[in-house]
Amino acid sequence: MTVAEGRAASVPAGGAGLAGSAGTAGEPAREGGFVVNLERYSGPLDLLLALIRREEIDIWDIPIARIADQFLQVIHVLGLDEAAEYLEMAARLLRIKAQMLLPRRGDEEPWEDPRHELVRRLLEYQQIREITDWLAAAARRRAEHYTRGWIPVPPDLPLPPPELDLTELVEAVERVLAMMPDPVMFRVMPRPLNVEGATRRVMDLLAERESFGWRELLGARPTIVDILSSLVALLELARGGTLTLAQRKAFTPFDVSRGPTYQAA
Amino acid sequence: MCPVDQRTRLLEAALFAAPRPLALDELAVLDADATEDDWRRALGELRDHYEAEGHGVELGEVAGGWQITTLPIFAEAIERAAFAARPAKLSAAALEVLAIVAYRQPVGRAEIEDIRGVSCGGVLRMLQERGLLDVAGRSEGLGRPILYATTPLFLELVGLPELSDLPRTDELAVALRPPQSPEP
Amino acid sequence: MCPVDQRTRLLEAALFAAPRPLALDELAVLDADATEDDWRRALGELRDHYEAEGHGVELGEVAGGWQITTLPIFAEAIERAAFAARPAKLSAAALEVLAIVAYRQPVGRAEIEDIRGVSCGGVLRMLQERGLLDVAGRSEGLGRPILYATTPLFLELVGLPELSDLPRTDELAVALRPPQSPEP
Repeated sequence: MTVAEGRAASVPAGGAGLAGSAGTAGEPAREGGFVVNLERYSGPLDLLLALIRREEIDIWDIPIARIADQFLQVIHVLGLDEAAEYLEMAARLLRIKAQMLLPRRGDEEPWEDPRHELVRRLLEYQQIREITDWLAAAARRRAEHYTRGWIPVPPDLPLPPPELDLTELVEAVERVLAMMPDPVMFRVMPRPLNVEGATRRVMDLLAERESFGWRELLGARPTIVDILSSLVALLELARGGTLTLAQRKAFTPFDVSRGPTYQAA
Repeated sequence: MCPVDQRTRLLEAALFAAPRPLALDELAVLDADATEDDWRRALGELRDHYEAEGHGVELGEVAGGWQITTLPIFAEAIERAAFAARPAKLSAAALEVLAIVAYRQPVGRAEIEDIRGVSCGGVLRMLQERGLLDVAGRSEGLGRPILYATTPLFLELVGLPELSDLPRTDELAVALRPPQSPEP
Repeated sequence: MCPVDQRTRLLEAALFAAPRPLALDELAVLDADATEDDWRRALGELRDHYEAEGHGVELGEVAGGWQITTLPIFAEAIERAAFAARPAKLSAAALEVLAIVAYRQPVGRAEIEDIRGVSCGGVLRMLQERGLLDVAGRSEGLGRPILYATTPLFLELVGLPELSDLPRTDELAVALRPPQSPEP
């Protein structure tokens, strides 16, 4: 099987659009974040139609198992088996194939052909292809009519104000946001807490003394990270009963004492 | 000698100077005394003159207006001489999107992608930048998606007077065509 | 009927399509069989035809070449009609730059380019020429870059009394802020 032959034999005139040559028939799709060479097919439906035409299959009775196998083979050969759109179609074909294999339940309910939706889409797409061919031919005819090449520059009239409306502007904002790799609404700065180090300091102090004021944990100029690390360490140790926290008087720093499960390291 | 009317001469000058097809109602500004019928007569006279006298140009109706263009028989020679720049050609994908928008407008991106089976954000952007598509409003649906429509420039690109001159879908062969032999 | 020669028709088509005056020796490419004298004859025939038949255009020798131009007597009418440009629409790129400036002003070019990921010097200049943006001062930063802001004409065109009437200002102004380097 040669894919190139299949394509050449199955796509009617105009498939290459205004370009008139197969080399420019498609454009690399960059939508998914990777570049796929889609020179031969403008999408999975196009490929599917090409297969159906090549095999001279009745579109209303597609041998889905055979077509699914060929589809997988072709996207593999063309290196399209990483393109989401082709994979989605492959998955759809395999699902239909599976549904076709299910035993039909007598005549309890009317059987709905699982291929139906696919056929509808193929016919719809085929119609678009015909219109595309028509437009390409019309554009080729039109291109044989040159319009005037030299247009006199209008006398120094002030340019009229451009058309602009608010909807367009907001749409532009939305396009910009969509374009930004990661529109940031709020920025959170990760600052690693050193809970382990703080825990070690607490345990060292508890080994020395039965009780101490919690501020002794902090150095002379504690950063917010030091304070938070120490608090988290104290709360963790208090939860396990290694120490107890008590505030002797309102508005005073709390004290740290050995708890019921305290064991010297 | 087959002299043409003064109004026809003015019409010719205006069509020469305009960078795009001129609609009948735009011609009115040229001469306050002339009615639309007068302009129709002048257009007819100019077209007939070009045909009868053997000119290199012709008068055509496109994109809702009238425009003078060169005759197709001279296209090859002009192309060869490379006097005139051609606009960049459109890809098959771009033409497919134009075809969908032309027939379904106003239409949203999701519907276009549904029909084509591939995403087309980049193509839509390019067509908008080239002035072939434009935003026609927003759908009432979820997220109020943008709807697209074709522009007069699209009609110029394919040389059609009006959108209604596109082939009707029932004129197209909807059923699959049999395999065709490769193009020569 | 006063039909013109086939070569004269080709000449007319080529002069019509060319964006500049064509010199005698450039015409040779159009038809290998024609000599310079043939082209001289064709130029004469075309000029005479325009004069005799009462056209709206004439053949003139400009800048070392030949060009078809509209007759001066029609200049005033054409100027009055001002067909020159369609009501100008801003490109998608221009709208995006304008949107960023509207929500982030005053803002420098580097910041805009950072957000959009493409350079935008030309677009900024165009928006300034169209009176939609203006220089609002200079940043204190390195090289003291120019800062841009929108103009009263911008507000007029979008139909807003104040900048604070832009929709979703709080949310979008924050969202459009480019990522900043982490604080030390």
